[in-house]
Amino acid sequence: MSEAQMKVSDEIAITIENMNKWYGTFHVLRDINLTVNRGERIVICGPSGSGKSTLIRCINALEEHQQGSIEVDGTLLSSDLKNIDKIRSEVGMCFQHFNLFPHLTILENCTLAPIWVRKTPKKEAEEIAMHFLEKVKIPDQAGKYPGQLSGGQQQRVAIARSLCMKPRIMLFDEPTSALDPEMIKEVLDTMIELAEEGMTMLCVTHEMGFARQVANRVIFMDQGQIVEQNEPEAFFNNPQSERTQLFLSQILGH
Amino acid sequence: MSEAQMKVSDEIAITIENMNKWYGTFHVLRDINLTVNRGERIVICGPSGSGKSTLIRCINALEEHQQGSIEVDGTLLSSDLKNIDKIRSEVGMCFQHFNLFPHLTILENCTLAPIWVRKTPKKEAEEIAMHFLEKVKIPDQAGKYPGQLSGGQQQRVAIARSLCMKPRIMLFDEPTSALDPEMIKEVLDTMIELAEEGMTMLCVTHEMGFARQVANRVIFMDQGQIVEQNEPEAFFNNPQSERTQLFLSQILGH
Amino acid sequence: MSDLHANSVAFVRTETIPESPPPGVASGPIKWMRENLFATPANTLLTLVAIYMIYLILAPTMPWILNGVWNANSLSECREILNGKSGACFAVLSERWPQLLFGFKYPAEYYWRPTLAFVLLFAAVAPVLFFDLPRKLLVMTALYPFIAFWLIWGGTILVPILALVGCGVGYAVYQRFVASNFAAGFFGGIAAAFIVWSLGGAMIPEGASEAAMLQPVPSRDLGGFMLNMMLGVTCVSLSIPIGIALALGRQSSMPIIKWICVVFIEFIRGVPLITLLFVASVMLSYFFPPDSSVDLFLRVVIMITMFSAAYIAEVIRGGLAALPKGQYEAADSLGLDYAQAMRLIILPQALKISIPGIVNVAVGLFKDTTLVSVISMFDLVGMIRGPILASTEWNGVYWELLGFAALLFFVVCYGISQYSQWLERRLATDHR
Amino acid sequence: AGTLDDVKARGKLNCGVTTGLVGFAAPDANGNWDGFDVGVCRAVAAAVLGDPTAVEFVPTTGKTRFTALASGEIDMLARNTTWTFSRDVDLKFTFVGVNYYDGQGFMVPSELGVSSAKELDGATVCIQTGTTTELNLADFFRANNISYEPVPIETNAEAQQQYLAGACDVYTTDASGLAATRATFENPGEHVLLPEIISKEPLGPLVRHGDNEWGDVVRWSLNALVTAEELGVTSANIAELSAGTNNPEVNRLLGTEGSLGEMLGLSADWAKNAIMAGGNYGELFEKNIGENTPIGLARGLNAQWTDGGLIYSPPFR
Amino acid sequence: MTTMTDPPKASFRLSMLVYDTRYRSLTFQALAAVALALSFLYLGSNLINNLRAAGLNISYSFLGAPAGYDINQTLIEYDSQSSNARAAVVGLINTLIVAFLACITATVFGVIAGVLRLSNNWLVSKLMALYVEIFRNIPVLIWIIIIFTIMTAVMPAPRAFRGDEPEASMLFDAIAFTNRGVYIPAPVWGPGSMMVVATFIASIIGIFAYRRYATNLLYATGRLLPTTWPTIALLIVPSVLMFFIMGQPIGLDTPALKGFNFQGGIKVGGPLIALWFALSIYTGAFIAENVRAGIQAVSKGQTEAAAALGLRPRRVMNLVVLPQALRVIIPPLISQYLNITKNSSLAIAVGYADITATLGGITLNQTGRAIECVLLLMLFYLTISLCISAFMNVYNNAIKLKER
Ligand SMILES: Nc1ncnc2c1ncn2[C@@H]1O[C@H](COP(=O)(O)OP(=O)(O)OP(=O)(O)O)[C@@H](O)[C@H]1O
Ligand SMILES: Nc1ncnc2c1ncn2[C@@H]1O[C@H](COP(=O)(O)OP(=O)(O)OP(=O)(O)O)[C@@H](O)[C@H]1O
Ligand SMILES: [Mg+2]
Ligand SMILES: [Mg+2]
Repeated sequence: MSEAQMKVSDEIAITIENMNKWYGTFHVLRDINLTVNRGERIVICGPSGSGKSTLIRCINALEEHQQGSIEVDGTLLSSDLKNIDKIRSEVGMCFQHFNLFPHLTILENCTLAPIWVRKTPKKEAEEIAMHFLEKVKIPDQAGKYPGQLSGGQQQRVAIARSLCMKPRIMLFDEPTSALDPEMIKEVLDTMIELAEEGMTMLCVTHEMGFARQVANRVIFMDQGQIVEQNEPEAFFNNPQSERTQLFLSQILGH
Repeated sequence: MSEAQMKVSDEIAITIENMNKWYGTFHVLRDINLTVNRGERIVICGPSGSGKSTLIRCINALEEHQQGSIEVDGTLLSSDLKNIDKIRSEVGMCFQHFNLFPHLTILENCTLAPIWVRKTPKKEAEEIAMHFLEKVKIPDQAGKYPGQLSGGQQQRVAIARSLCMKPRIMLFDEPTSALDPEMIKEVLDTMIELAEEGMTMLCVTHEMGFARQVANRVIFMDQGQIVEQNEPEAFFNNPQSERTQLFLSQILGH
Repeated sequence: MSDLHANSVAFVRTETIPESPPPGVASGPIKWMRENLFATPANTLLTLVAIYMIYLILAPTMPWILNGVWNANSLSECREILNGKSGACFAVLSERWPQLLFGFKYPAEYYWRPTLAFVLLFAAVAPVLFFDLPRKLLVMTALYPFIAFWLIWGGTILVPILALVGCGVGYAVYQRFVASNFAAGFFGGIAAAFIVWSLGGAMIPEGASEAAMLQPVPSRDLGGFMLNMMLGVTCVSLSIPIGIALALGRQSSMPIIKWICVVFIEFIRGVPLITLLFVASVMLSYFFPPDSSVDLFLRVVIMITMFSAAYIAEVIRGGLAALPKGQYEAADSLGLDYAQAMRLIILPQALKISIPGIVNVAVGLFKDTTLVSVISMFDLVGMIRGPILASTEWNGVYWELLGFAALLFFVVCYGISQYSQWLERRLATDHR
Repeated sequence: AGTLDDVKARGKLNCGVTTGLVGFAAPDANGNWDGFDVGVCRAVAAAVLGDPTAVEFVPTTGKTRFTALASGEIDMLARNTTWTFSRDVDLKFTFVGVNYYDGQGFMVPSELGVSSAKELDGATVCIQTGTTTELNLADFFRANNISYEPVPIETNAEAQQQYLAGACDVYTTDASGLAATRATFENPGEHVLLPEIISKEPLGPLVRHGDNEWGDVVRWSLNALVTAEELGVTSANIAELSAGTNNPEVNRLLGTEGSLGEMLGLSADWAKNAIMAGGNYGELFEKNIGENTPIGLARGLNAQWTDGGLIYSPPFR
Repeated sequence: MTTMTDPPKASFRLSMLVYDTRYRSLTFQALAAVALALSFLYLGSNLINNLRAAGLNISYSFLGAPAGYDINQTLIEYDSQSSNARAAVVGLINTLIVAFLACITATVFGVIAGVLRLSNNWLVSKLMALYVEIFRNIPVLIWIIIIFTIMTAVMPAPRAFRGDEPEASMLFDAIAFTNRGVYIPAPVWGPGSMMVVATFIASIIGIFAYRRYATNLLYATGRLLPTTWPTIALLIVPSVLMFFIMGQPIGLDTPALKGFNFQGGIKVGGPLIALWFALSIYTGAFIAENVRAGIQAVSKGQTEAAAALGLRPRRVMNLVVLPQALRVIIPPLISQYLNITKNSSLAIAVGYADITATLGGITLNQTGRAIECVLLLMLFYLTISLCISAFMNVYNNAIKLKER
């Protein structure tokens, strides 16, 4: 753990300032301020509906925010398509339901974006893809279709698919919550490995073991606000806010 | 736990003798022998396809068995419609997918059977229903439709709906397996409460915590047979059969 | 907890009870009939009623069909042969066979051309309908329109070759540019194709058609079942791309584009096909420049294509809506742009889901091609109702002709719908 | 460009005909069109293009015929179309002449024992819709204060089926059409044509308003056929006569004298071609609908004026 | 709320029209609108040029002119001197009549076939499958022609009823099946007949009241009254009693052969029957599939849950399965009704005087006003479609299962 934490640099990867977002008239994100350094690994938790997913999705412009600014890797997220494209090609994202493309093989899933977005030659893209598939330990499944894999394998493919774009930042939105308990572990292992290599990560998850092991910082959100943030040890052992305490008691309860 | 176990009486609620069942030529249940005492709480577990659901469903005649006898509360399950009616009105059942009637409100779901089967006046039926809805802690949802509730709430309504028929025996078929983890607890709580009141229960479930807490007996099925049965402590800590050991290691593994 | 109880509880089975066959499985036809035909008194009654109805239908029709006369030159000759017995006069089918299939004006010596085109059709659609076939066969599909056009209409081979070359060049240009920008590729491809066509069109010598290998046949001379097939196949295949565009437009977040599509779709779906055919036959020619050579066949193709495009758009919209939102988001988050996401991710999946629906629309449309007989085109039904029944020899031969038409349509439509059901089952199990 | 130039450029004449009325225009089993109206089309094609087979026959129904002509899909319509005021004036067509003087009649099965149309009170009448007959019928019954039930039918073929099946008691259409239809019956003798002719139905070819050159071509092609009969020019003797005769009108007609063809913008032997295509008016009549054909129409009103009929062509001069 | 914050007052560049999400959609929409306008302009100018060249104009004045033709089935007063507009209305009413009748019978056919197809009687379910497949897979136009041919070629002509030994005879001496249509007796309303009708209406109201009372009683006391027999009794007994009490005031006018045709009674014309029957039996096949799908859409779990609660199969059907199946069945059912209405335009093939045959047929032919007539025709069908879909939306919203 300490080894991983050492890799945090002073360079800034993401800056979010005074960001607000509404769905219609519903105020989902309120005055979010967050700075993420390069190499930092942040776990976001909080009750359902607190806006965790929305926050993550604002970062790579899957949702528009209405106020405040988001800067990723020095690029300001504006309505300019070029900026959006730039940010998306730097930021990888993994979803709760994997969202693999069922009509393409695993290998095709992984090479699609490099070929069409990065304009990598197919051969090279396939080599890269195989490299990352090996990293997530399923190179032998490359020719299969997503439907033929188990949930855990699918999620690892999803991670590999993001990695193939060589992102500098990875976002995870509850990557393990749709998985059977047996499979959770294999996905978490992959994520830990990634973390140890120093990837900047923002991860929405309720896997507290994971948070303890790899996170530099845990953020607790409620009702669209960041209520508390701290280092994992301090966060779990000594939560400051009442809401955090309540939440932790429920999560760790049964 | 000990309090709950004390309520077991010597009266016999269900007797199954040498029961065999085939689907076409496929032998699903093989030579089942089981006696359940009034007030006993039995948890049935086993790998998928081992015939747990089928066994449960034979008890209230949702499936026919072809050999052997089933006697519920002194009534022999035969093809006589009157016997089937009698047994069904004594035995409540909860399904994995709740099977609430989506076109009726929660209250109507609960009063339907009392009114049309038990011929209870509507007013009275509604009072009973409200009583049980309070018991499962959702009286305020009575006017809503099933689609508007969360899974856990729906399953609790399903339990309440069965209870409204004042059954002497309750059957549960994996009541929590379609639920999100947060909701599992609320349903289990309801079931524990029910168990503590001394209801005779047969429950197919893989919630080992639940089994430990309330069951008098755990039955392990495999390939249509009862392979092992024992008290929960003994069952979990010291499984006798190889297959049971294998199964438990998988279940409790991670 | 009583001791007794505790003792009775523990139980371990060591040996497996072997699987055994179910008891008392009386099998055989008697049991089957008892279970499936005479289970209850009400069921028995239903069975008897059904048997009686079958008898009522078969009693008169069977001798009629079996006594059928296949060789005669007119109805009266048939009647002479039958000599008062009940029997069909299928001779009309054998005598008018080519007319039923090709209409009465298609030159008899060229019947092999549409027949060949028809046979090739199977080769062309097979790779589209059955995913298991090698993808290379799609080349045949791509070439088919040009071959079929040349076979059926004849004329100089330069025209289809030019069309093919135009498409080829367009596709090449598209391939060249699409990687950088979809719009550039798409419009560039279309522009390139048009340039090739207009340049090449100027080069095709005047009167090349006259001396061509295949004599030209004007579209007015097409008729019979061939006309139904051609209208069906052409309009459905033309309407799929239009339908896709309309469906995407209707899903669009841009209000003007969305409303254009909505109005178009709802308008077309709101009026009967007949009125659209009236438009084709009595109105549409006013909307083209006077010297344009848009003949009735082409106008009908335009209207029927619009008609089926609207319905196909709705089917595809269903397919698009059935895709989980996650697919769009995943594509976005990988940095694909709209055109790429649609082309690579969304449409391949949505179309696959939509194929059964599209096939259903196609069957419906194929049946509806009979309506062209109302605007005096001589498709199969038009041939029967017009020239054949009106002729002196066959005046009054209804059942044989109508029965034949019904049978022909049934075979085709039932075949297609069986395919679509097979496909639905297959898609349901595909990829787990 | 005018229609004449279009036709020349195309090398084919697009001629609208009915979808099938034996004797007037009907395809035979091989798909070749034949009949009296067809003869007119062929004559025009021969006059313009020198080739009587350079015709594209476009079958039209009552509904599609006028649009087909107005929109330019066909160059001329030679389909038993009645020359009426509104069609000429309101629909903007030019009738170039009359090739058949007809009138609307009734056909009934003889077993009904009806001898006059006035006895048809309460009868069910089959009519082809979209024709003037529909309107005449309404007027006739209204004028005689008797009632009837119309059964409107799209094509002659179907009307015929309905009538034969007894779904209507009476079939009414132009008398020539009735005769033509009856000729196709198995037992024509079991049906009678009633004596009443309730309307004037001058049938003739028509073209679009405004293109007078083309109108002239069609008009004088028709007149050439009529004049040929009057002058005794037949398909049998035309070759001989075109070598030159001492009848100047024949010479002018056949182009051996004067420059009538040139004035029309056609070749000098245009009329000769037209006549050779199917014979003169009388020959066409006899061959297609005359008394020796199954249709068996007498010349009647359609005899030459010299024989007391109405067929009369302006002089070629 | 503003949109995303950009660097303040970023100067507008042309490339922003394509690359800036704020302007991009505007650009595309503007392009689309311009393209649309241009194509309309092109078609419109062609139309105007062509019309001018042909010397025609667009005018609806022909609607007021006398139609000049007769129609054989008119519910409202109409003769050949009535205006074209009135002829169109007559056609419109005829369209609605045949559509309405066909909707009812198609539903009956469809429900019977759909339910029987799920029957566990092998023969019956196969027969119904055969019915569905045969009728779905053959064009409706062919069905219309076949049934019309049966009507005209198989049924006897009125004259077959004539003579001492007629070839055909009337059913019960009251109903005549001829190839021109079916003649059935018409009721003659004598004095006092209103009382009988009133009694009948009252007993229908009574049936509803009784059923309601039975449910209320069940709710109030738990006592379940029988409903089937009382319903039938209520339907028949009072009206029959009243009929005899009032001295049989309702007579029948039976059709009789006079002159060329049957006179008296009610005539249901052959074209109407052919169209009606063909549409019903064709659409019935589609409805059967909808019904089957609807019933199958109610998951087995629902039936099992109801059975586990002790409900008897008939109650399970009435209380649980049907209410849910209907929600699935009714929306496609309504679009089938829409299809029937649209397909009724095929009346033109059998000479039934619907709006396509009057306005789009005879009027169009006689006046030559093709564009005007076809436009009016489309407008009419569009109106019906929009009304039906509006109704369907309202209905769908009303029955939509409440979700989270
Ligand atoms: N597209 C949308 N339109 C309107 N409201 C939305 C939309 N998406 C989410 N919301 C609402 O915004 C709030 C925050 O949603 P979000 O998905 O970010 O929560 P979350 O913290 O990720 O919850 P969970 O743990 O359940 O995933 C919720 O109340 C949700 O109902
Ligand atoms: N209606 C049926 N017809 C034929 N076979 C059936 C049917 N229902 C169940 N089976 C088979 O019977 C066996 C036992 O099924 P059952 O549903 O009782 O298993 P289970 O122990 O409840 O499994 P799970 O944990 O997956 O619910 C399985 O092999 C199943 O495939
Ligand atoms: Mg979330
Ligand atoms: Mg189970």
